[in-house]
Amino acid sequence: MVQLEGRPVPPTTATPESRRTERATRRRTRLQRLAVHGASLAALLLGWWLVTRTGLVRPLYLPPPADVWDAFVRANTDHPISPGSDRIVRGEQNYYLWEHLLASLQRIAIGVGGGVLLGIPLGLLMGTTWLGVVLEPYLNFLRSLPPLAYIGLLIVWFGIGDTSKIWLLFLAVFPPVAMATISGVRGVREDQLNAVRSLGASRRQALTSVVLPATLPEVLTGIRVATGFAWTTVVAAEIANGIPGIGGLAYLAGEQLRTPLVIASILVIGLAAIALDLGLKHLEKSLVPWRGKA
Amino acid sequence: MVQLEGRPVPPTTATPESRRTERATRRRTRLQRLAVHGASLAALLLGWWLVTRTGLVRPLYLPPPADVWDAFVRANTDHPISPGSDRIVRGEQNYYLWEHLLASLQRIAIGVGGGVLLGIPLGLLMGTTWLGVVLEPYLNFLRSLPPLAYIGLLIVWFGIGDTSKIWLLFLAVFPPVAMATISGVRGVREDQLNAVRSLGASRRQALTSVVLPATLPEVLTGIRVATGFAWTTVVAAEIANGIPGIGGLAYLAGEQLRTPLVIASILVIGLAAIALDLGLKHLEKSLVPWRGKA
Amino acid sequence: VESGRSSATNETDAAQASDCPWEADDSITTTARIAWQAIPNADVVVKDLGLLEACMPNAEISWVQAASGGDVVKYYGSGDVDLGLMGSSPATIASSEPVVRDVDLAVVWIHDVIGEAESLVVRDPEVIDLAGLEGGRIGVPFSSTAHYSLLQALAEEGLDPATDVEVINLDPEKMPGAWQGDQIDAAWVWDPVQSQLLEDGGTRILSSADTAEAGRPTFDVGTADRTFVAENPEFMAQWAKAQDHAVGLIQDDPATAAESVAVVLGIDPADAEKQFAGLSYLRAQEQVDYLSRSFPKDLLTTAGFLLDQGGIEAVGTPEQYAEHVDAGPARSAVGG
Amino acid sequence: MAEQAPSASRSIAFEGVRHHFSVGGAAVPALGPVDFEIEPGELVTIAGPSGCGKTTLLRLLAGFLAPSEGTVSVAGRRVQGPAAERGVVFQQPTLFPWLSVRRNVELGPRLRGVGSAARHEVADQYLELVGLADVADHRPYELSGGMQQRCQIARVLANEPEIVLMDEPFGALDALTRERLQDELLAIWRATGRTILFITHSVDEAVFLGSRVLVMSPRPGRIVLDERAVFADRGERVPDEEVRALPAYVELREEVRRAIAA
Amino acid sequence: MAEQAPSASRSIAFEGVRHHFSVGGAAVPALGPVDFEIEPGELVTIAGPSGCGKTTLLRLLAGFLAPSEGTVSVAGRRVQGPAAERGVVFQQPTLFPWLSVRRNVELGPRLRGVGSAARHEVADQYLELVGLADVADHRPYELSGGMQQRCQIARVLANEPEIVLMDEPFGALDALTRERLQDELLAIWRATGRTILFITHSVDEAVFLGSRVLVMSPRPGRIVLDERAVFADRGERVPDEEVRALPAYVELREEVRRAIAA
Ligand SMILES: Nc1ncnc2c1ncn2[C@@H]1O[C@H](COP(=O)(O)OP(=O)(O)OP(=O)(O)O)[C@@H](O)[C@H]1O
Ligand SMILES: Nc1ncnc2c1ncn2[C@@H]1O[C@H](COP(=O)(O)OP(=O)(O)OP(=O)(O)O)[C@@H](O)[C@H]1O
Ligand SMILES: [Mg+2]
Ligand SMILES: [Mg+2]
Repeated sequence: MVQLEGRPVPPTTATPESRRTERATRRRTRLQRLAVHGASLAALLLGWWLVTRTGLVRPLYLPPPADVWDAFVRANTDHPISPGSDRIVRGEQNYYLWEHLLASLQRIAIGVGGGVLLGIPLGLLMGTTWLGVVLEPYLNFLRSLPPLAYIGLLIVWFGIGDTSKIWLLFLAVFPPVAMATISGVRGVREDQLNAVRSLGASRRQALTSVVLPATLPEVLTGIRVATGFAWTTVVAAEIANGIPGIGGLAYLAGEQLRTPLVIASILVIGLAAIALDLGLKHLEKSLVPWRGKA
Repeated sequence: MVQLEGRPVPPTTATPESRRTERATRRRTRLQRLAVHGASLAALLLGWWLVTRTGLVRPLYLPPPADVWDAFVRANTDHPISPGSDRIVRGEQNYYLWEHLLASLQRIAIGVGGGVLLGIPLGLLMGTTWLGVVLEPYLNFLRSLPPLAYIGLLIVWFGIGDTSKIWLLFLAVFPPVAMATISGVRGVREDQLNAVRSLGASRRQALTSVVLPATLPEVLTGIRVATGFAWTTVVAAEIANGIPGIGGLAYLAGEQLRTPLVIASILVIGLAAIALDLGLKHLEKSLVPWRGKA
Repeated sequence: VESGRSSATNETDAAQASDCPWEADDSITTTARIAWQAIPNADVVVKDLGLLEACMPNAEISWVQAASGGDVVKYYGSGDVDLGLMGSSPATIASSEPVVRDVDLAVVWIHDVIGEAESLVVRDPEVIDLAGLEGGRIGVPFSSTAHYSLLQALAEEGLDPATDVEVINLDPEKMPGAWQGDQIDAAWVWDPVQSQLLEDGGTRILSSADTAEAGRPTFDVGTADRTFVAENPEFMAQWAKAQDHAVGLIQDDPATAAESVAVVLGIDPADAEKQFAGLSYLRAQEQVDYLSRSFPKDLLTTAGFLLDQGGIEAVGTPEQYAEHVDAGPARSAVGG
Repeated sequence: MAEQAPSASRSIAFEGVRHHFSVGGAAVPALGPVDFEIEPGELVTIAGPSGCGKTTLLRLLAGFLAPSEGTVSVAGRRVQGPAAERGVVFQQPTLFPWLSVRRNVELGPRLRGVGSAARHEVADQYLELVGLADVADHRPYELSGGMQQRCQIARVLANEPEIVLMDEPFGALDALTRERLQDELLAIWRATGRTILFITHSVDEAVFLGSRVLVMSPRPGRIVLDERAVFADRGERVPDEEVRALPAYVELREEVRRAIAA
Repeated sequence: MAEQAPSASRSIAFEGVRHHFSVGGAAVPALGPVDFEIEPGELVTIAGPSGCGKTTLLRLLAGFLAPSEGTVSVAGRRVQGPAAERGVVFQQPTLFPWLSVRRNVELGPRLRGVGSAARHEVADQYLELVGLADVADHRPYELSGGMQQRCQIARVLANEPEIVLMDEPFGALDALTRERLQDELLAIWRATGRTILFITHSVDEAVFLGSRVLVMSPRPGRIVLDERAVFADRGERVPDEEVRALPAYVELREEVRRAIAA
């Protein structure tokens, strides 16, 4: 958080006592933070419960928390097909919810990984060479294409297995990463480039030793945004033959008008995304300690 | 383009002759650029034509350019329902293609406009106050939600008209804009904030007179990414009752396996997106002349 | 750009389109919102010819396009439509727990009984029956009438969809690609994909006509909000009359009807006319018979299937399903 | 500029101030302990070896940093953060690239809601003072290093803060410009009675300008010399060369030099 | 550091060089016309009023800017861009915040593929020279202004360029540190025979360090004084104070001062 006002937090002091109090302060801050999150979450849950309780929204669209919880539990356990029936099925669509999640996570990991691995070098190249002039319209074209419109082609080329889904996620991820990289490159301070060139850096060395690190903050933001995109795309990717897969499950449940399961899947998607993003944010913090300072 | 090597372009000179040559140079550069684009486009079209001509890809998946052109022309004219029939229909689904495009553009304009208008202040607030701590998980949650999974809810709340579609586009746009703003805020140089605070700026003044302009480059990139994202969402938004609408048209055509029309729609979407992005890029250039310099 | 433009390209055409085949009723001032889907049946003919607008010049009618029956149920729930077309599966879901708590519909019309329009097409010419597909992979759009028919056929054959064959969820428009890439061995699907697969060397070994014969028919039905029906009997009568007229047109003058379908679906009239053959259409009298006798039972059997699929929580009583069928409007169109 | 009487309450106090920076988890002492007071209206110059903590001291007073130990107070109240009363000229020019030179200088008055005509006048006055009138419409990154420094000075002075904190403000200026600005600063100081804290690495400048000279020891910086100097207080009629030739001046300069070298 | 004989071919030539910046569409003349040559092994100091075009001249030679008119050449070849042969100490410290101080200094050798042990040794040597050995593991933004400037100097010297371009390198240093670094620079120059271009706003520094002193006019900068100075060439045995007391020294200093004031 940027400090607009008030005094900044005092930095580490040398004496052991003050260091101890500092650690205590940090722990207190963390606790406060947790309390704030807990309170806001509780408020939200209460609001949800009230809204459904008072009948403001019909359960077809927003079922009460209890129903969603039931759907969540059912989806994670072996359970009878209907109350009283002795036919026991496993989770939903023969997979537990966490297995669906895992399957999607795998796809996202590969898609995002590929997108980042291509997006950064491509962005660097496009930001620093004439390739940018040639490729920019195509990149813009690509990043505006609705996945629903071209998933058919992907299926023709890559089949209905995981490959086409991963490609779709990849195609969702790599343009924003490339864009962020290009934008970061344009923000690199000219004199930093001049400095490294005067030290004898070749084109490539200037790229890796200055442009890349200087661009890192924006690239990391780009990766975070792109990972968010990947999550939003996972349903589209898993509409066709997407079981196991949390997006496929959400889609099927939606088709069957089983709103509690849809909401449970969405919540799981959202929570997984939050966890993933926390990790990325952490990475950002440790990789770019100089932000705002130089 | 960042200059990694070679000598920079000479700046304006005072003498009228040299100014004239400079203008000539600039015109030449623009012509060169056009030539490059033209050449790459021609190469692409040729490749497309060859691929379809040699039968590498079936017309069902990738029809030859001529078919797509026919579909495009048909979609923009009054034409008989079938050769020889005397029933004349207007464009596709009773609207010309450009009308479909216009309808989608309207939705995108409102959705993106709203997303930007909310995303920037929210990002500023989240980047500078404790609100960020409270809201960040919800923002991350929101930006990971698959539109296909919640469009149902939007329809319930906002009806099946344009409102729910605009909301969907809005919800797609505003998280990346807010994210970019937050990231930009974290990159604001501390001393610039210190400087303005020492000049007597209030919290709010510091926000508008330093944080906002310093964040502008990243925000503008965020807007560009988000607008691209809005385009990818337009089909999902227009699946339900999306006529007129270029995304709705692409979807319906896909359902009927009318690939030439699908491709024509996609091309129109892509070209419109490129044009929009060019505009945004232009805006960026004129709004942030100091990038890379300070 | 305003939405909801009619098929007429200009004013004169509009005038031409607005001839009511019987005496128009200016007394009806109902506001009706109708959800339609791109399926070749009388509903789109009514829409294209503007029959409702012509016969009830003072009623306010708006057409809302939906991509699936599930969409239509949601539209009902949000109070956005009064009438709508859906498959028999969503109609059953809408009449069963838990969704029945949120919407209150009645099936008032059978737009079509699905026959060869939805059928099982297999790649391997050697395969001549379902048993031959054992160990193979069958694509079908889940939660659709085709899905229902496929699972019924499998059960009939004694094949367990969980172990003996692999049934995967696949949108029709993605099937040709999967088919060409050797990704599926068979697909239960409708047009235009069905024709495409047949063209690509597939053979039809089963169709919904067969499952219907075996007592598991599938339909596209017209539904209406029950309150709306109760409050607007005259409108419903005119509506049913228009539907009946369009059915007559399909049966007696398929070329004209096909043109309307072609306009709405954006396809070739010849293709549209071919598609009529895969569906059977019922005149008003047949509607009355069917709706009041066997249709509630069909809903019940469908419900049993949906329970297995997890689509509903419990199968309702026969009375409950009968309550959600209303032959009234059809009856008022008989002989009209 | 408005004449402001030195308010007796504006005295500055450092009490037992220490500051540590945390570098890679370890605490690096940078300043202190430091104890001193500055009376309103003093022009205090601070000198000391590079890296001794001069900037840190100034940033503590500006409110950019909170001391690890002790308190920094102005007018008896603890410094809680930056404020308009304490204007800061940064060691590295910190201008706003999205504003023209003129609008950078006008920023303080604008934030206070001064009307555009009055703002324009103030800006013109100070741009003239620092010799940037002809580049008023340039952007800061189109200025040379010395010009950026001067722009910063104009910006702070145009805001008329009661306390002016200057971190090597004339560091990048040629001798001539520097002398002119020294004279202008003294004139402003004499006319308005502002409190000025002036960091410099030039011993001569410290002695010539200061009404009081502080010298700091190498890191962690402590005050090792604290002397009144009378040369700044002289009337304007005494020419600079004569001042520099005074035996007392030469002696103080030597004393300061020795203190730094120690 | 490796002893490199001055190569006769490394002479620098400015021929009819002018430079204009474009500000808001209008062309602002910043430099020229400028014509001069620098022989290999010279230590040229450049002085001139703030904003006169010193930095512009240096950036043209560094290859960061292309002249609007005329040519800048080194060893007979037009300067086409930055190169390792021309090391640059920037007026505003330009360090890489993602590298530690040590790794900033090691960067040049690392880019040339020097092994890590050798790199380490070179870095140690130059960090010691500029007095930053104890903050080698800090990040640049954790240094004071003067320390950043010294780090930059170490980085350039560690790369052993044949031509060293320095833009007010000692501007933010206290007198003591400055004098020490002046001596070190002279020692390095004498030992290696590098060509050095040294911008300073201190007349004394210009005269004391330069084997040749250039003075530039106000914007657009032209060369108004070009004098050989012998004081840098003196043996190391002559103490600095004595040099400064030489009549020839005092005279040149006055001459330079007058040229700047003109
Ligand atoms: N942000 C920081 N993080 C860690 N250490 C710091 C930081 N800022 C300064 N220091 C350390 O604190 C010490 C004092 O720094 P300061 O900037 O106050 O010096 P200074 O007296 O202003 O020097 P100079 O004359 O070179 O500007 C330095 O040794 C420096 O290494
Ligand atoms: N990027 C730029 N755009 C426009 N004008 C510029 C730019 N850089 C410098 N100038 C102008 O060119 C002139 C010379 O600038 P330069 O930086 O060379 O001066 P300098 O002699 O180094 O001054 P100083 O001693 O203050 O650093 C200045 O008047 C400045 O206004
Ligand atoms: Mg300092
Ligand atoms: Mg300069």
